[in-house]
Amino acid sequence: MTLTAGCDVGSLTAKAVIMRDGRIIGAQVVKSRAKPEISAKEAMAGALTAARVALEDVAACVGTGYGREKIPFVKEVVSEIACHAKGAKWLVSSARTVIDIGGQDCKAMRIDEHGEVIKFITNDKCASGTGRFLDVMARVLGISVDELGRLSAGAKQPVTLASTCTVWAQADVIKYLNSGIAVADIGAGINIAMANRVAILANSVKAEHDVCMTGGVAKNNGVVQTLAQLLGRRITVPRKADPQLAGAIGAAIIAGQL
Amino acid sequence: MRPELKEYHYDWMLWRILAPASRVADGSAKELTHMYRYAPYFKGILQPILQEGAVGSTFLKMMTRYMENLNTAHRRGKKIAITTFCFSPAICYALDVVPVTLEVVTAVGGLMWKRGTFDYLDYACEIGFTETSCSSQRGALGAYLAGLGEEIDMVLCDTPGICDTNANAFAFAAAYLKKPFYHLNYPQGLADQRTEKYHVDDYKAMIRFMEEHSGNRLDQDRLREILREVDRQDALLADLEELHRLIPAPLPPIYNVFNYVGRFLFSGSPEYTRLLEQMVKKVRENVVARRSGLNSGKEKLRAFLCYIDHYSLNWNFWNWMDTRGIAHMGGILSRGFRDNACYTAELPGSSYSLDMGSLETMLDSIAQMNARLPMVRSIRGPYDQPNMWLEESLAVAKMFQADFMIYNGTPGCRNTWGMVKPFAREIEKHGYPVHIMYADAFDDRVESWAATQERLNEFLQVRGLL
Amino acid sequence: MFFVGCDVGSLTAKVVIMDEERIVAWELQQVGTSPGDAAEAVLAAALSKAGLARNQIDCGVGTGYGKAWIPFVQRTESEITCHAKGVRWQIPLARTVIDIGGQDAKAVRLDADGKVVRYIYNDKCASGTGRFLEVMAEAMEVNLADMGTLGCKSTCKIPISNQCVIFAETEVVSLINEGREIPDIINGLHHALAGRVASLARSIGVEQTVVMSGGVAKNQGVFQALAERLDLPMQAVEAFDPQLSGAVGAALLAKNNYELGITN
Amino acid sequence: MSKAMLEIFYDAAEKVNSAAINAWKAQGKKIVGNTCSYVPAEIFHAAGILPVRLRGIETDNMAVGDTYFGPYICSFPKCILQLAGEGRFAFLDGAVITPGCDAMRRLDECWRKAGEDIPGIVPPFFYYFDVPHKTAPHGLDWFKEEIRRLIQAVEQHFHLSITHEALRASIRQYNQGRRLLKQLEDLRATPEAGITGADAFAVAVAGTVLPREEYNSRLAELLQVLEQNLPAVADGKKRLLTMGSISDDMDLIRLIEGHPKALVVAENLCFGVRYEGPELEENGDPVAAMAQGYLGKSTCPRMYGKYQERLDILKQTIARAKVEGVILQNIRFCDLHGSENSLFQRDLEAMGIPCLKIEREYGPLTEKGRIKMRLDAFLRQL
Ligand SMILES: Nc1ncnc2c1ncn2[C@@H]1O[C@H](COP(=O)(O)OP(=O)(O)O)[C@@H](O)[C@H]1O
Ligand SMILES: Nc1ncnc2c1ncn2[C@@H]1O[C@H](COP(=O)(O)OP(=O)(O)O)[C@@H](O)[C@H]1O
Ligand code: SF4
Ligand code: SF4
Ligand code: SF4
Repeated sequence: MTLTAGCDVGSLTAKAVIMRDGRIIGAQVVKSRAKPEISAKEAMAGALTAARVALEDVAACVGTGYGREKIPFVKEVVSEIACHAKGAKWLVSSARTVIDIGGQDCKAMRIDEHGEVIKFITNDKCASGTGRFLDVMARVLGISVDELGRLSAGAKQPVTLASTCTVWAQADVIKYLNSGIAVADIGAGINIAMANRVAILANSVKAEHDVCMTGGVAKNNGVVQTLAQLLGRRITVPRKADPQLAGAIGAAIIAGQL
Repeated sequence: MRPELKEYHYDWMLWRILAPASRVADGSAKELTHMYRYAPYFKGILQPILQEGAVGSTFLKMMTRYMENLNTAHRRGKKIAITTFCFSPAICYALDVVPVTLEVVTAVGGLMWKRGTFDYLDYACEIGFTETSCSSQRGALGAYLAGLGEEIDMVLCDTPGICDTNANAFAFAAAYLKKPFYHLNYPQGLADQRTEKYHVDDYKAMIRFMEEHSGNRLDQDRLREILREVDRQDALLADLEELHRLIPAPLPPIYNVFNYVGRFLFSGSPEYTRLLEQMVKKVRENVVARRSGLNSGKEKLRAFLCYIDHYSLNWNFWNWMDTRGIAHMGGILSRGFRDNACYTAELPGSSYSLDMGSLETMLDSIAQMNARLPMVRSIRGPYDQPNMWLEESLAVAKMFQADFMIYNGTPGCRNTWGMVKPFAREIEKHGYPVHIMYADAFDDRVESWAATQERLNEFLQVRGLL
Repeated sequence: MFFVGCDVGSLTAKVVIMDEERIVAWELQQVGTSPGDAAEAVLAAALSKAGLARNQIDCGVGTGYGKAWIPFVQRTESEITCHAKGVRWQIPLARTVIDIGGQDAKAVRLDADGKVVRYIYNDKCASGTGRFLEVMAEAMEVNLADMGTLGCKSTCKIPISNQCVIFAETEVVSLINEGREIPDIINGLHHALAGRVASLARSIGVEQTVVMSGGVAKNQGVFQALAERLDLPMQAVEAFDPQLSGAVGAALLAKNNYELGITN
Repeated sequence: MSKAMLEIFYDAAEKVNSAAINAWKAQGKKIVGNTCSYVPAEIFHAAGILPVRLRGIETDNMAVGDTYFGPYICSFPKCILQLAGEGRFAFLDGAVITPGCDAMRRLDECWRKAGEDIPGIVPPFFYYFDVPHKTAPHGLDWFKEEIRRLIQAVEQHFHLSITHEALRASIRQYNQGRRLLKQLEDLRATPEAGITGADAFAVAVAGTVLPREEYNSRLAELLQVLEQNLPAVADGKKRLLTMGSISDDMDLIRLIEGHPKALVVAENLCFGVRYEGPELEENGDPVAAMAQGYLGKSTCPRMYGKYQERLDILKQTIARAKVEGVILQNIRFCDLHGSENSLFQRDLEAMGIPCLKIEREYGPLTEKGRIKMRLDAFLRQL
């Protein structure tokens, strides 16, 4: 009956998960603040409340994400690549390839049957293959990231976007918008540009077998579908829990193995 | 790469589109409509080509022949070499090796499909070839690296010492595909004796390499025959260039594409001579009628492209020029520095001549020809040295009475991006407004055409050109 | 006689109403998703400030990203021309104009008569623009308008080298996490931005007098850092908000046009 | 081994104006900088001139570098130009530029152009030294001639003469250093490793700056201490090798070794072992010896078509130093190393040696968090 916790402080959101016997009993996603310790505390407080337990009851907590060094209550910190792999494995047990797209980076990894990473790659060029890209674009379109994901379905003639710089792509979007092109076509173009960048990464680790997608962008159906087309593989989006929680879940699982 | 694309060979697809296109050139209107339906995106470029009448039809047939040659090479027992532009393929024809000039083949793909060569560009990155490399090789190379083309038997390039990213593409391909590799190397000199000896030594070693890997021997008579053809082509090119100086310029902008493709795929082959003859004929007609080569009919400005002379994503760039009454005065890359070319008079010591006397003189000439292809010379060394980028751009621009210059390249081009800022500054001092395009001539995902066009328009407006 | 200049940028829409001699009213607002609406809104506000009716405007010129959607102008002009014109109106000796707006940075060189001789935009990426500062302000949870003063408090500048705006943000976040002082980080950002813009200006040659315009000109920290990087004194537009330079230039061009007979 | 022993190496490796450079100048002697490991240091040594490899460290902005170079260019030559433009290379009496790669080759004209705008930043002896991309006989001949010309140019400019005798003596001096560094490499290959990667790299980089005699004697002392009592630095850590684009960056190695399980036991960098290269022939024609020795080393991807040779060298190093993982780094826009790194990754991973590829900017180390994240995951993988 041990309780373990994972806390993933990302660039955009902080996530905390409480697990008991391999089940999630509480979770929380909050927006990241300028100070990671505050984000971590907020997320953890929310998760604890949801689980109706106290921090003292938690046997071990593992931290991950960009802010991991600053989380006050963790026993150990682990790289988010390892955590996402473990989390994805728990979410989709057959997963052998994991694509995680978060706020400011995108990772593709191949994992073994224990959820250990065999090969991975992350984008290190520019933000244009990351969740930030979508956030910026959604803002320009005046819609939420949720809606952006749904736009692809209604598109007739998706536009082509300059995709090497987020800020320049933004200029393109404004131009299209102003010239009266349907929002759905622009939205689909955005999702395609994003999927294109991600496909390069996924293909470089040679996406294999069951591909699973985690991180906030997994909730964007337009990106997921386009990516699936580009890769020529079905992509499973976890249903067992919010895919954005994958890192925190992995951390909680690793906490249980300490 | 999208899985469905893996079902098709790159060069086979090009062939399958070019073949019917070249047939409809002489066909009925109905056939043409049908063809457009079959290749909707190709229409954008096919239309302007067909509009050129006999020239366009010859061009399409020539391209089809090339693709047929390539696609059937192995069946006919021939070897295939990938090569680079700014390398004269005449030597390949002399040795009966089929050349695949990556940059040209990339450009053709870019013009033909809606997504250009994007998938192949990306594929190259997927297997670890750097994304920052020059897209002109990366496009078609992606296909060959993916095994989606005829198998390559050898790799030849002539860019070490000129352009790293280009040479690197070929070295990478050779190592990746485990194929024999030869490179011509250009040290810092241009035309002094020591340099010329180096070029000839290197060239001869390349011929030995080609002989070894093709199983063919260089036949002196065949070489002479091919060089005679080259000689005819050079004379025709010199004519065209001379005529192009007239105001209004009588050459249609698209001739620039015909030439680019011709020189780097067909140098020394009779088809290209025929094409050039037809081009000269048409241009002379224009001269007699005092007609501008522009579709819009009225020449307002003359642009010189101080680098790559084509933007090969659909027809937009040419169209943009045409509709604004801008005559395309060619680029530095369309020059060959043969002794009869008009601009060489302005540039002492820049030219070479063809001497078909003996094998020795032929090899000398052909090595010199190769060492004078524009990228191999103009852009090789410091731009401010004699007979290099600055001087030659100025001389050619003056000769053709250009009003302004445009730099068009690819972000992959370390070679020119390393010096284009001081270069532009210097050119401006000589009174030519210069516009530096940040776009990629082979990949509009770097900068969309809409954005590129807006910048071009702004340039014309702000600099008071229109 | 009244003339209107309207500059619809990536971020803000600006309108300036002038009579033959001076600015009679101006307005600046955020651009939402519709540049046309934004233009209408600023015009309406400025008209009411000036107590004028719409039909009293004799001629208008539009500029900026959204220029094509401004309903009430007869002509549009490039921002380069407008900024140069606007700046020269106040500082006739200006030979170099450096404009940093929301989406791009440009350097413009003028001849003695105010004609544009050369110009250059920021290349490759948005890292040398106002957007860079906005993103950073958001990440640090400070007010954009306070950045200038905050940065000037610092004497130490932390090098921020990332090219990509979004990645530079990560860098800033990790600097905060390391416990570095906010003013020092801001100072570092100002210098990073200034360094990038300085190299733009220098690559087309900088001539005195150098004037800064655009929204970022209001940021004292960037202004000083730029002067330092260029190693030259710089002048600020004072007669009007520097963010309005483009609109002022457009209004002046409208007047020219009117005189040339291009009217409503 | 005491910290004090390493101090001189660190000082030389981490400062543009190092104590050694200042001391040399104080004696009124000349210094000539070079930009690539293909420039024979012996020539300058024989002339009584201190050859130093130019660095781009300590920059905090690129206002000068970006003025002349375009946007899509490696940050290393930009940083060098930046320092030059800021007058930080005032100690140079000369500089030798090579066509190491296109970006480096352009440093020649960009530096000259910057000199037109900012007076006094181009050293009086400013020389372009051509290095062919071929080791074939005609390439070697060309290079020999280039060496002869360089010697002549130095003699003329500095009014001195460089005898073959002096060259041979310099070759011996440099060879001694090469042997000593090799010894250090051998120590690092032992199970104890004996020295951290950062310390060893400081020693290697210092070799590109310190006067040779001093370097040799300090290095000999260091080796003696180490050999007497080899510290067990390795201590259960994972043994790593770093290689790829230009790197003289101690911070990167420190960042790697900041991980409790990581130790860098070997490198293949052109500020490290690649700079030193193989020993030169000590007898006979010194020009031929230098040509053969410098051009013959094909450990840089600028020598096209020699990937297999480089792979073989790498495999030997990996086997000797018992390397468990390889960190392949490249500077953005360095296509040569960037794409060759991918070939290495393919071939090494096929042999069961995991690789981590990193792309970064030269200059102050940034994105530490991003690199650390990947490093953590990589080490877990080992
Ligand atoms: N409901 C949603 N629909 C589509 N996309 C979403 C949704 N929620 C979040 N996202 C995307 O997820 C990204 C944040 O992902 P996350 O994994 O939380 O990043 P990080 O871990 O770096 O903070 C956002 O940039 C956004 O684009
Ligand atoms: N009060 C202020 N203080 C400092 N900087 C400001 C202020 N207001 C705006 N800015 C800066 O100006 C930029 C917008 O400039 P502007 O010239 O309006 O751009 P655009 O014309 O593209 O809309 C913002 O990105 C911001 O960085
Ligand atoms: S465009 Fe530039 S990079 Fe590409 S091959 Fe030519 S010189 Fe090289
Ligand atoms: S990497 Fe190669 S070319 Fe570049 S400096 Fe080193 S040795 Fe020279
Ligand atoms: S890192 Fe690469 S691109 Fe940069 S200077 Fe060295 S060899 Fe050239």
